[in-house]
This record gives sequence, structure tokens and C-alpha cells, in this order.
Amino acid sequence: MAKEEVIVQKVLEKAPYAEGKVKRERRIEFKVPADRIREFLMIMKENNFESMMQITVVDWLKDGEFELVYQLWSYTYAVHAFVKTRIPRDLDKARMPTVKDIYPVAETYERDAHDFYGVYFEGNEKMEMPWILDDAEQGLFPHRKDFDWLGYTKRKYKILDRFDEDKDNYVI
Amino acid sequence: MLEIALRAFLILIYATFVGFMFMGIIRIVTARIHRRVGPPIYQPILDTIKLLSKKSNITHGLIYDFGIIYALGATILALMFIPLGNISILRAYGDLILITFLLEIPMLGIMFAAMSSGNPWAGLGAQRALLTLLAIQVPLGFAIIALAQFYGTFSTYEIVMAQQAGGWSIFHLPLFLAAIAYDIVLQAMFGKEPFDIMIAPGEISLGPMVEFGGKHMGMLQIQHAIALFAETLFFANIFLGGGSILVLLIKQVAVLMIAIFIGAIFPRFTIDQAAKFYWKWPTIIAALGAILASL
Amino acid sequence: MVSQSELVKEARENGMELLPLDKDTYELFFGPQHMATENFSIILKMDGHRVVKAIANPGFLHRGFEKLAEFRPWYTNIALLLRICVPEPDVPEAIYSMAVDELMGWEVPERAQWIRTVVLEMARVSSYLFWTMGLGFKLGVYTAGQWAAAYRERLMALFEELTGARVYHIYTIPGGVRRDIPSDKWLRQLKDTVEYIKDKLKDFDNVLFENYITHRRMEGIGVMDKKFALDEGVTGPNLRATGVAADVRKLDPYLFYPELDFEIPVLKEGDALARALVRRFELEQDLYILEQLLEMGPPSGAYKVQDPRLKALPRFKVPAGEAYAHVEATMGDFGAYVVSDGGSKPYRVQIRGPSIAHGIRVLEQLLVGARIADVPVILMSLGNCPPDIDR
Amino acid sequence: MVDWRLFEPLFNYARKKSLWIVAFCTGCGGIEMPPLMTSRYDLERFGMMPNPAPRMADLFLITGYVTPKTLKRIIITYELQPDPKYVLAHGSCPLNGGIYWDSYNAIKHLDRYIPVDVAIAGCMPRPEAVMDGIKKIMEMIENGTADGWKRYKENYEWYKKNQDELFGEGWREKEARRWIPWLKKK
Repeated sequence: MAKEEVIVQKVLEKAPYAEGKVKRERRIEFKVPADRIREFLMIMKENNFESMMQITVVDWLKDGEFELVYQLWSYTYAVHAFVKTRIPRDLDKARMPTVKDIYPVAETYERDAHDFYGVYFEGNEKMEMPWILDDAEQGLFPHRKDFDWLGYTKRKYKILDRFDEDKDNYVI
Repeated sequence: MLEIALRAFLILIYATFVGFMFMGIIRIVTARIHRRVGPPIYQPILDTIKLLSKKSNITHGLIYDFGIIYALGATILALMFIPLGNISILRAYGDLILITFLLEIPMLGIMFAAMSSGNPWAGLGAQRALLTLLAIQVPLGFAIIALAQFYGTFSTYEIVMAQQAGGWSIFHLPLFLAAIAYDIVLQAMFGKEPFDIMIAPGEISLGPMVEFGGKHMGMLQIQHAIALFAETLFFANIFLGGGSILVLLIKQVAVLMIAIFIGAIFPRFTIDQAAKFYWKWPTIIAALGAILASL
Repeated sequence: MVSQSELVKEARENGMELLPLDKDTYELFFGPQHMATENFSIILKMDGHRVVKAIANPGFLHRGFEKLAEFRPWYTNIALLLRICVPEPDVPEAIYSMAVDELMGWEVPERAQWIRTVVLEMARVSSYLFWTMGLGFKLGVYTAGQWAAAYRERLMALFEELTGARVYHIYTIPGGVRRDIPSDKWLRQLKDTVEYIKDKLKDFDNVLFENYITHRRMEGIGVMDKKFALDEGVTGPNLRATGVAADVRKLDPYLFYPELDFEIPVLKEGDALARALVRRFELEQDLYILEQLLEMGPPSGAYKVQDPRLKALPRFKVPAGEAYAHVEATMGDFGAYVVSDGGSKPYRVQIRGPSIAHGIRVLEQLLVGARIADVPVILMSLGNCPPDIDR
Repeated sequence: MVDWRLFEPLFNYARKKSLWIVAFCTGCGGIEMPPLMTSRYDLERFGMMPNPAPRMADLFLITGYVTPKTLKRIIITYELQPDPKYVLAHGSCPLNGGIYWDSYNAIKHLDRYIPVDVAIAGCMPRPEAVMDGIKKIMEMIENGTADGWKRYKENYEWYKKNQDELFGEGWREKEARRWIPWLKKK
């Protein structure tokens, strides 16, 4: 049996609520309910997934959900794990418990996710601290899919409407 | 009277001009070490003219202006005391300790001005400069004592005369040690690595100089040029045997070259390391020189 | 001329008088207008010349790449995403291309893989030289810095001949590379350059890396231990300086690396000096890798995939799915996470720059208790690159 | 007193031959600054050198795109410089946004906020192009047409209006005080 399958089995034994599969060589994937994420990441850390690489937020506008992908990397097995969870994308409901006590670096990634997507991580005291965005964009969460990107840019910088062109037909 | 004033004026013009040429030489030689062409030799003069011709000027009060004048004045005064061949005016009064002291005062003047600007970088730089000043005192003092012990006099002019008769100072072992210590101190006086701690562009953005712009900086450029001339001249006089203006010039350039070469290959110390360094090696060397000289 | 008292009065009227924060401390803005930070700012709370507290303030280079990438077609994104990492722009190109290759299920031709490997290694060498220049300038050895920048120019000239541009190459594209190696002469020139730089490494050792004062300046500064480094997501040379032999090129091999023979330099101390020396040894290893690659010679074949879907690029679509690709950059582990919904544009692209881990929390913690003179040294030894924090 | 206007040609020559650059990499163009300063291109031949202190600097190189957060610092740094001062915009991004034409966080027209004397097009402009731009600005200084600093003084109201529209009123005070609560926190 390949090492990836062994790892998935080992993790799933401890966390029966999760679904797991091997994507390809050195890539494994888990799907976890949002309320069990802290528990699950603790199990992952015990299983030699030492480093958190990033927290990606994917905005699935059609489903009305955010997909949070916690990406972990194990130096012991040389395996990259995606831990996926889904939360509603409404501003007041998009809340997650912080995981910064498990992976301290997550604090930075959580600030990033909050600034651009509006996911609030409870327990992270740096949530309100100024991050990359400037005052003008605070609270607009510009990376959400329903943010009127082009309109906002035009209004902000007062650029002319000659940029309104058909953007579906680019030729390289 | 008029003649003396004229002579002082001529010395000043000569010193400023040669000082600027020295600054140009520093930049060209450094550029050649970097494998570059470098600026023309008269570049510092252009820089100074440009700085003096700035249209707007920011001042931070009386001390800020006074500090600059103070620095420039002290440097000019020091220059007048140092023997320059046979045309200097106050050389008979040129005491070793007096000249050394006068050569250090300009830093204090710059500190006044920098601290009064209220810029935190300038404050940090002033702290560093004062500590550097404190650190170089010890080896400097021993080097001076070695000289005074060896020649039995504090007068610069008499030391120069004695060297004409008995050979250059650095050919005597105790004074050679003193010269090494003094040369390490010169590195800090010129503001070259590894002791350019007080300006440190990569760390504290030029430190005390950060707030100077326009005419203030132009004055400081002139001060720097004269100081460069006076410091090399003093070293050439007391350790390299003095001589006529032309001979002195060659010796001064040699002193300058050593400083440039050392500066090009060393990183910068931090201030506490520099202070420890000064209180250790140069002090030991200079003290050894002083002891040998007094035996 | 405005007098001091008038200025103070004006400042008071505008509510701008200087407030002491706590007893004996003051606030110091380190950057962005500073020689040691590249448009990145650290807010320091200082007690004399010691740092009491540091807050990293990124965002000066934020352009919203991840959002912009959702508005641009798959191939156009190459020209955009490479601007994330300015010192070695080939890395974002490569990771994005590798992720798209995986989504498309393309087997990239051997020749293209060879060229990509060469380009990545050249980028690593030029990035390390650039870093050496930065370290030299920050420590005050301008000579070493100037030499490093001059040698880097030789690689720039080679890049120019290969790709047509000095800095932003837009060369690695999904499915291969944009154009073939110009000629055998170029390979010979590359060989000469590698040998030349290898020759000159000794000079850097003499002036910078083996210099007594460099060691005094960097020893025991900004010490990390292994557990701290792993917890904080530290990657690349910074992790290797704490005693972990981790290199994506060995752990998750890509392109030609499985066939190459090279070592991973590891040091245990975890201080600024160890981080600098690891980089120095890696520069040597990279030159060695380039020599091996040149020895092998480019494999014959096509330099990009032959796919009918590439005939009409404006209608080029990528099947739905997601892929993650990462490479070992000089700063650390650079990764791209690409999600496609089957459309003509990516649904989500996230680039994981190594500096987001190094430049925020690690920096803030390492700076506490450091002297002001150590701040640029720590910043430089971490190899912090602000654009990949800000994206 | 001396009539300083007589010396104006000399001053202009000195200004032209001794341009000190503010050391502020505002964008990706900063990567081409070291090559310009080192042996292949060597701008020091023309008396130029980077200077960490804005008070001493004459030439402000806007190297690449400008984000609003950087623009605040650029304006403050620009106002610190003593007159006469010159601005050289580097690359297409400060001209019209360049590749970031639809980005919410990149300034589209830099000359609405500070006066620009010479602009160099291209992304990224080659060092030769930058040197060409510098040669142009030297010519303009010599014949007195590099008057951005005069325009800034005369039209300050207009520039200030544009700046305030973008950042909101009182942005300078806000920026100066922003981090104090976070520094006070334990």
C-alpha cells in the first residue's frame, strides 16, 4: 500500500467524521465539518503534519458557501494535505474558530482571509488589526465574487468608461 | 596684519579645494574597487554648489543653525593650528592636545544641530556618534602621550622639526605603534567602514545628517572637506615627517588611500562592538607605544 | 523660514504633537522610505536602541493579483502572476504552469522540462546574487554588493537572449516554454558564466562570508529553533539553518531534479549567520546543478506540448478541478493553488509566498530585544520579499 | 547684495550634474535600480547617487506601480524634499495603471496627485530607457522646464483636493496615529 493511503487510513481511524482520499502521489485530501476543524487539525499535527502552508478561501457563489482549504505539509512523509471545510458565505455567518494555538502561523493566514473575504476567526485577537488593505477598502472584502470590482475601481479612480470592452475575447 | 589675514584666507581656500579633491578621490577610488568608472573628481564641488543653491531651506531653530556654524568654525580653527609647510599662521601655538580636541569638536556641533531637529533617526545617530567619540578618546590619548614622551614636547611644530632631523616618527617602534592606533582612529574620524556607525545608511538613514538639507548640508560638505584635509594633514605632520606643501600632499593622499582600502573591504561594526574594539586593540597598541616611548 | 515655535504651534493645532507611548519608549517607523526595507514597513517600539515591540506593516505593494487572475484568461495570467516575486519572477510562472499542466493532464515534453529546470536554476543563482548584494549593502560592504550585482548582469544578459526580457521573462507557459533555446552558442555562454561566477565565489568569501566583522555582526542574532521554525511555517534556507534537511526539490521532486545530484546544506545554529551561510552554500550547489544540466545537454524533441486545444487560445478552457504545485525558491517554498470551474478563466488562484510566514510573525518575534543595528540584518537574513506577502 | 540670478546657469549645471535620488523603491522597478548603480550602467558617472534622507534628495524615482498606501508615503516624502525637486515616473503603471488598469489598489494617473516631470513608458523599462529619461530630465533642468515643484506650489489646492478625495480628509494625522493603540497593547 502506498504511504499516502496509510496516512489517510491512520487519520480516518481517529477522526471517523471526516472523509479522506488520495488525490495523487503526495497529495491527500480530507473533508471535515466546520465545527470539528480544530479537533481534526490537532490529529493532523500529531500525525506529523508539522507545517501549515496556507489557508485558501474559495468563494463558491452558486452554492452560497465558502470553501476553506487548510493546506498542511509533512516533512516526515513529504505529503501535502488539503483539509477542506465549508461554511456559509453570509457576512454574519462566516465565522470559524481560530487554529492559531495549533499552528501559530495560521494567525497570519486568518488575518489574510478576514481582510479579503470577511471570514471572522473567533479567538484571533489580531483580527481587527490593519492588514494589507487600506482604509478605503476596509470592510468591503474585495476578493468576494459578488464584489463589483470594475465598477468600484472606476468610481474610485474616476477613470473613463472607454475601458468597457468585451473581456471575453482576449487574443494573446 | 593684513598679510596674516590674507595668508589665513589662502590656507582656507587651498584646504577647501584640496579637501573637495580628496572627497572626489575617495569616490573615484571606491568606484574603481567596485569595478565602476565613478564620478568626475570635481563631483563634490558640484554637489556642494547644488546644495547651497537649493531654493527652500528648513531650519529647526537657533541651535540647529548654530551647530553647523560651530562645526565649521572649529574645523577652520583646527586647520590654522596645524603646520602646513612653512606658510601656516598659528603653528607656533599648535599644541597636540589642542589640535586633537579641535578636530573632534565639529562632531559635537553636528550633534547639537541633529538633536535639536527632533528626528528620532538623528537622535539615534547622535547617541552613536557620542559613544564613538568617547571610544576613540582612549587610544587617541595614548597615541598623543607616546608622541609627547618620545619627543619631550607637545608642540606639533617642534615634532615636525625633530622629524626633519631624526627621521619620520613611524620609523621608531613606539611611534609606529602609536601611528597604527591613530590610523584606526582616523577611520572613525573620516566616517569610513568599519566605523561609519554614526551615519550607517542601511541602518539609521544617515543618522545625524538625516534632517539636514539645502544650505545646512552644503555647509556640512564644506566642513567635511576641510576636516578631511586637516585630519590627513595632522597625521602626515606628526607621523610622516611633514615637509613642504607638495610633499605633504603626497603623504596626505597616502593616508587617505589606506582609509579607502580598509573601508572598502570591511562591514560595519555595531556601536557596542566598536566601543569594545577601540578600548581593546588600539588602546593596547597605543599604550604599548607610550610605555616604550617613556622607557 | 518657519521657526520652531510656529511649527510646534501648528502641530498642536492639528493634533500632531509627539506623544510618548509609555515611559522611556518611543515609536519609530522603520520604512517604507528606508534603505533596508523594500517598500515594507515595520513599526518599532524602541527603548533607547533596543526594540521592545515590533509590528510588521505590509500592504504597500498590494495589487490584488488573486482577484485580477480571476478576470484574465489562463494564458494571459502568466504575464500577471510573475510580478508577484520580483527577484526571481520565473518561480510564479513555473508553479502556475505546473498546476495548469496537472489540471490539463499534460505530460510536458522532456526538452521543455530541461529548459524550465535551467531557467529556474538561473533564477535561483541570480536571486542569490541579488540577495548577496542586499546583505553587502546592509552590512556596509558595498564592494561585495557591487560585485554581486555586476555578476548578476551576466545572467540578465543570458536571460535576455533566451526570453527577450531582462526581468519579467513571461517564458514558462502551461505546456512547456514560449520558445526554444536560441542556439548552441547560448549554452556555451551559460557554461562560461557559470564557471566565471564559480571562480568569483572565493572573492565573496574573502570580503563578506568569511569576514571577521560579518561573523561578529550576525552571530547569535535572530535565533530560531527547530520547533519554532516548523510551527511558524518557516521554509527554505531559513528552515535549513535550524537543522531540518527539507528541500522541495528532494521531497516533492519536479521537472529534472530527480535525475540531478546535489546536496542540501544544513546548519544547526538557526541564527542570522547560519541563514546567510546556508544561502552561500546553496549558491554553490545551484552552480553545480547548472553544470550538470549543461553536461547532460538539452534532450531533443518539442519544447511545448502539441495539443489541438492550443490552436484557438481565446477559447482555451481548462477542465474543472484543483491543483497545487510548489517549487523551492530562494526565499522558501513557493506554492500555487489553482481552482478551475471548467471556464476560460481560473476560478481561484492563490499564490503562497514564503515571505508571508517569514515576514510577519517570525520577524515580529525575532526583532524583540534586537538592537536597531540588527534590524536590517535580521530582515535580510530572513530573505524577506515584500511583494509576495502583499500579492 | 549679490545678484544670484547671475549665477543661475552655474546652479542649473550643478543641479543637473548632481541629482541625488531618494532611496524609495515604490514598486517592481526597484529591481532595476541596483544594476543602474553598479558597474554595467553606473549612474554615478553622472553624479547621481541614492540617498536615504529625503531632505537631501533632488530626484524622486517612482519605480513602478503606486498603491494608495504607498502614495501617502510618496506625498509625505515628496513634501520633505527641498525645492527644486524633480519626479521621474518609471514604467507604464504610474501613467495609466498599465497591467493593473482594473485593479482597485493601483493608482491610475500619478500626475493627479504629485507633479511628474518625465515619464518613461514600458514594463519594465530597460536601464537604457531609464538612463534616457534621466538624460531628458537633465536637459529639462538645464533649460529650466523641469518645473514640477513650481506647479505643485502653484496648484497645491488642486493636488490636495485630489489627494483628499482618494484618501479622505485628515489622512496625514490618521496615518501618523494609526499604530499607537496597537503599540500600547501588551
